[in-house]
Amino acid sequence: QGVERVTLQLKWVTQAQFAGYYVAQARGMYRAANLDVRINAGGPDIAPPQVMAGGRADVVVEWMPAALASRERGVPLVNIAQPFKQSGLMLTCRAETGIRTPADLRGRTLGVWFSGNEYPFLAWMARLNLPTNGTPQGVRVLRQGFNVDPLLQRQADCVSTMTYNEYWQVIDGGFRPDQLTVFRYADQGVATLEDGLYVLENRLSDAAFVARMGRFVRASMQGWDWARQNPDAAAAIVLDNDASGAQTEAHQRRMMAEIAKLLDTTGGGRLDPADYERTVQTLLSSGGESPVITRAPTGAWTHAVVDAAR
Amino acid sequence: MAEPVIAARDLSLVFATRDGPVQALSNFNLDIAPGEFISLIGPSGCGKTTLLRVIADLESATGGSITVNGRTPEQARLARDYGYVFQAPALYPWRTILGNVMLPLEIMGIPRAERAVRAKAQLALVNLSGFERKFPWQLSGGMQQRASIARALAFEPKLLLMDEPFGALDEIVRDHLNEQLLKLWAATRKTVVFVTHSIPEAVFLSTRIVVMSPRPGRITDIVDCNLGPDRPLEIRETPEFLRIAQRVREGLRAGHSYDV
Amino acid sequence: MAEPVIAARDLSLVFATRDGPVQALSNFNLDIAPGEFISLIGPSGCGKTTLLRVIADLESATGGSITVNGRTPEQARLARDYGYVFQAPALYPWRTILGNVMLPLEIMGIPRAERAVRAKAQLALVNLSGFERKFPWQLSGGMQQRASIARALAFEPKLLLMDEPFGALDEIVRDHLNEQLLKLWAATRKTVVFVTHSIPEAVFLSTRIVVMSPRPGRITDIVDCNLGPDRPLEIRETPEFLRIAQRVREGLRAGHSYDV
Amino acid sequence: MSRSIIPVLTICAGLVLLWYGGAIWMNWQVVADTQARAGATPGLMDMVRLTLNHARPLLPAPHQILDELWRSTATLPVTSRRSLVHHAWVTLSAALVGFGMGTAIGVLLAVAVVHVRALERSLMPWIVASQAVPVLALAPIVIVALGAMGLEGLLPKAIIAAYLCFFPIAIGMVKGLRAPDAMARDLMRTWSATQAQVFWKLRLPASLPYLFAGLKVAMAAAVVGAIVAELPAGAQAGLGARLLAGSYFGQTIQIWAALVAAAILSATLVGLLGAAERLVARRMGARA
Amino acid sequence: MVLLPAPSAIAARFWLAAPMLWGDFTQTFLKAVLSGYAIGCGAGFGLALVADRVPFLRRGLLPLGHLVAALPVVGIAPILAMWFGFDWQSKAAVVVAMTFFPMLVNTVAGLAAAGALERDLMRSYAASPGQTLWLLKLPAALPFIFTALKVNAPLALIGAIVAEFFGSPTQGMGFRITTEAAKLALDLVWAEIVVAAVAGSAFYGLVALAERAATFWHPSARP
Ligand SMILES: Nc1ncnc2c1ncn2[C@@H]1O[C@H](COP(=O)(O)OP(=O)(O)OP(=O)(O)O)[C@@H](O)[C@H]1O
Ligand SMILES: Nc1ncnc2c1ncn2[C@@H]1O[C@H](COP(=O)(O)OP(=O)(O)OP(=O)(O)O)[C@@H](O)[C@H]1O
Ligand SMILES: Cc1ncc(C[n+]2csc(CCO)c2C)c(N)n1
Ligand SMILES: [Mg+2]
Ligand SMILES: [Mg+2]
Repeated sequence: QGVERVTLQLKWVTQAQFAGYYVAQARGMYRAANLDVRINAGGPDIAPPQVMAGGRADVVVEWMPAALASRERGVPLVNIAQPFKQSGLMLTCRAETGIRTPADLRGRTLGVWFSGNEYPFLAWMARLNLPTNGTPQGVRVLRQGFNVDPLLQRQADCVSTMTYNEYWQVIDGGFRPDQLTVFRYADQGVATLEDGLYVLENRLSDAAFVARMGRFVRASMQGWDWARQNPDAAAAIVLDNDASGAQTEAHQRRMMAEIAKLLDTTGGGRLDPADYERTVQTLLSSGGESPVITRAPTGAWTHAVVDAAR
Repeated sequence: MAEPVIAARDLSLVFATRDGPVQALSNFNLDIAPGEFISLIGPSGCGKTTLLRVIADLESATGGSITVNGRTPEQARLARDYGYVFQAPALYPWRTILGNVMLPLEIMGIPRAERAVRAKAQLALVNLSGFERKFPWQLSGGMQQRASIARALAFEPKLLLMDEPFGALDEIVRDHLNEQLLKLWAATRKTVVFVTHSIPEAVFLSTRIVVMSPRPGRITDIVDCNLGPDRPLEIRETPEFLRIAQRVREGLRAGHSYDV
Repeated sequence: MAEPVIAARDLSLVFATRDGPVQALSNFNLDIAPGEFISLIGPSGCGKTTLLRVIADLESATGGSITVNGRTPEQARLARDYGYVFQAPALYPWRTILGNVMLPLEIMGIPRAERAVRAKAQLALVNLSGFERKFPWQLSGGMQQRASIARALAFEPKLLLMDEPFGALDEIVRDHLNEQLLKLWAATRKTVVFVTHSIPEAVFLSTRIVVMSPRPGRITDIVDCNLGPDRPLEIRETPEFLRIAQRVREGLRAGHSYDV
Repeated sequence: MSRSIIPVLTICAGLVLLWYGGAIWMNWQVVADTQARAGATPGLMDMVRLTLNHARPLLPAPHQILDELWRSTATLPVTSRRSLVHHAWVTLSAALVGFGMGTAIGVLLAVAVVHVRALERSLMPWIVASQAVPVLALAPIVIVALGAMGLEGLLPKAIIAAYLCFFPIAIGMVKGLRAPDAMARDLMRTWSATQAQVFWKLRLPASLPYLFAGLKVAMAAAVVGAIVAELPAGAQAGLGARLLAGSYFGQTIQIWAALVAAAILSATLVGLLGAAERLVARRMGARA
Repeated sequence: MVLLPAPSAIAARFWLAAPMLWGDFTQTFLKAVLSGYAIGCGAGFGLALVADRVPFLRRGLLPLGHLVAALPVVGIAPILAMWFGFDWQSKAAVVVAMTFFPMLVNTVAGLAAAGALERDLMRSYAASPGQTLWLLKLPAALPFIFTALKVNAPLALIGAIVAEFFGSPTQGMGFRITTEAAKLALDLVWAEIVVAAVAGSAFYGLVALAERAATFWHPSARP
């Protein structure tokens, strides 16, 4: 039987955040599943839903808020698997600014990622009753670029970080952990699901496609499992795949170690509907001028693929 | 009489400028027969260049009519009926002297080998042999003007329009070129319309001299000048010659708006 | 004798061109006393313009020495000792005729009101009143040249360098301007170095005529021309005048490289 | 060319000095903060040393950039993905293809506009509006759209580069093709030269100074275009990918090294154009 | 297709989002583009004047100017954001960097464009360098300078928009285009693009009008 092709679009550049997929490819798990997987790295201006709309990928890695938002806007993405159980998103502040609790955020300048990643933040601020439109009673929002420079250069009081990446850049930038105040979104009750696998809804009516995705998800989860158990080797595989030649080994090992804490490889990637509901509730509460989603979505996830993977 | 080469009827031309119209030509009537050598003479700004430009279809008359070889000026231009020597040399700075003289030949599709031969012959005629490979800015003003004459002659047009071609030349060269031009004219029976400021030159070369006056540009006198085909330089001392020159001078003076 | 305005000793100038050097001036010796009117005459390409340019410090001699008013040409230029009429009008296209004539006055810091008055007077002198507000391209060739003469006269320099200023003008205007120039010269005792191709013009205007020959450019003859300060146009018929003219013509002919 | 060596070196030396001064000044605060947080109180010389060797400086010192450049070019095989030479080549190829296409388009547009008067009014506004469309910001969509049309790899990048560089060429060329004065054009008219002849023998030669000025600007624009287009193409390889990766990880030194490499790359290309211009000018009898 | 919404959808969005579009326009165009354009063109022009005066500088600076021009926006934008902060000042700085070089090159070429005889005339008047500049070189350079002003007009807009990509306040045309494009709100993206195209064209048109008035004497202005 012929090998089938799958194109996977990542959410960000090649790094240990996506180690499972690179491992599955490098260690032959996809090949064993009769798949020829092409992994396209992402980047700051690659929006996976857009790539999907352009018909350039079969499956994408995306955060759930962005996926639900694009669903409302006419690109009906459906979650088929959720390897990441925990959210790694945090807001990291310089302790010297005196910020200790979320209430201290009033009047501060905060760095936030946009392009679909701002929704958890907006939900959190809505819950805190902090306007984000620049009024003095609220917070001043900066559209944060790709790094933590605004914090290091004291242009911002807090910046968005991921547990596995930017946080360590702040540390590398000369801060000791005790000089930082960190708010994990998970701890603030506004955690939303990150890094899930999504496909276009209409393709799920094709049984062959569902079967192919089933094999893909299973092989990917095997990759994640291996990566979790062999973090240093997984980091090395990621490095092999970094075409920009800019990543460092130390950083990727550290990232892999942190990623492992967010994973759940036990359920074969099966999405926990409770996590989904929490995410939707968080988003519906975000409010504001341009809400992420205006009503609870339907059909935004399926277990069909994970079930097919059994 | 054969059909005129140029027939102008009530020709007039008005330039519209920011501060009002300028009447450059007004009710201009002139027939030029084949083989004639017509000189235009008149004060600066009287419309000589403008007239040549109308003939050459570089400017359109705003009134009256004109034909060139029985056709409209445009048809004549497209048929390459004439060669034009401008008042300024207008050489292309990126071409050598030889390249400039060969340019019209190139445009008219003369084979490459012949081009160089013909261009060199014309340069020799205006005494510029040896300067073929120089660029225009390396030549003196008079030399540039001579190069532009060679350029106009190179493709041997039947009608020659020349706007003060010898203005920048010294008397000796000028005499020499006058003789050459006369010889050429006698041999080829070209029709020549020639602008000059020199009365002796006009008398020496022409079959008829058109004296013009300015604002508006019009004809004040047409002086016949039948000194015969054979005109040695010495003819300029004869009473007949001086008489014609005197008449031209008077016409010219009459046309001047200010007292001299 | 008073200190010469211009003193050239063994002056020579060689242009280096891609195909070898061109000797434009060679062993040129000349003293010009204050108030003299010197004409340079000679075949095209003999170095007349080059000489004027060396005097004006627009070109540097490659040999010999030259002083202007006892100083180097550069010092003289910086002291604004001379006015220069170029062979081509070189008017600035973005300025009106009046604006062009006022340009040197502006540069020399003449008050605004006076500028216009002086410029208009000069334009009247060259018979261009009424064209003040036109742009250069709206004027005929001869009119442009006259504007450039007005421009050079406007700031009343003590030394005038004129390169064929009247080349593009008809005989009547030329006679008129010759007389004006002579009057100006007699009244102000300017020193004039004047390039012309017209032998009668040279004889009519000058105190001395320098006849030059080309390749290399050098002096073949210097003809004294003391017709006195008062020169009506009719002087051109006198035997004395014709004698001088004949001598210049011979010098010119001798300098020509080819037979005429 | 050789005449400019001494001036260039002199000014470079001045700039490098300024740069070191600037590096000390700009990095001072960050270093001071870090030291203060660490509870250290370094002396003046130590501070200077630290500011000039900071791993994440606001402005890296020249020697840090040179060191990074040296490590990423000379010490690696050019085929290595960590070699800047490899990345420069990726960018260069897209830039050159784009430059070629952009030049062709720019010149053709200019020729059309100059020859067909009606186009002046109808086409020019669109050309202008096309440049006001921020393609760079749209690059992701453009790349996706082109990909949907089956264009992949070098070509989409080259198209974006071409889009950026045709404009300066078209604008300069329109001016240049119109530069010949009335008399030069009249001369052609008297010979009843065809439009093609007027173009080849008058307008084109007269426009060359304008064309070269446009080409130089366009060359730089093409490199920028190629680099920008690398980002949404997945930032897999090329100087743009290096810039981005550097930026993403806050590796200021790596950004600067990639920047310097990009600058050297296009300066070299612009320099080559300048040499070509001088060669052409010489053949066209320019004064020395 | 999602990527190309219907014009009617764009128009509707235009209407609804007008205040937001105006805010973005103010942030990007009125603040960043105009100030950056003025400073960038001014600096390129000024340096060209200096370079024209000091041949040593011209020979030394021009090759380096080429180096600066070659710096890609995407490279300098993050650095300038680092230096000048996130607000419009850093975008203006990017615009400065982008518009500087076209102006420098064109002005240097333009200042050299005056004819030999025209220069000689100034020399014969012993005109001061300032006078030669003001009365001859600048007028003769105007056609070139306007070429640069025209090329720079849309360039400045692009520069500012792209710079917003590397960090910005939550306002601005570039901010809006990228964030909304990622959210697939393409009607808003296209509305913003229409604003950019119209603003850029109008900017260019104004410069072109000024050019017509200032260089009426140039052969290219006459038919
Ligand atoms: N810039 C230059 N480079 C090279 N050769 C030159 C240059 N300028 C002039 N020449 C040469 O120097 C010689 C003298 O030129 P010049 O212009 O002085 O002649 P001229 O006497 O003024 O002639 P005309 O009466 O035709 O104006 C000529 O042979 C000319 O070719
Ligand atoms: N393009 C133009 N626009 C406006 N007026 C013009 C234009 N060309 C010429 N004129 C005017 O038309 C009149 C005639 O000019 P023309 O060039 O025909 O004179 P000309 O007889 O050749 O003079 P010259 O002997 O000085 O060359 C002049 O008054 C001039 O100012
Ligand atoms: C323009 C842009 N900015 C930030 C993110 C946020 N983001 C999502 S995953 C990821 C990797 C974490 O190391 C980051 C930074 C984005 N996607 N696009
Ligand atoms: Mg005329
Ligand atoms: Mg001369």
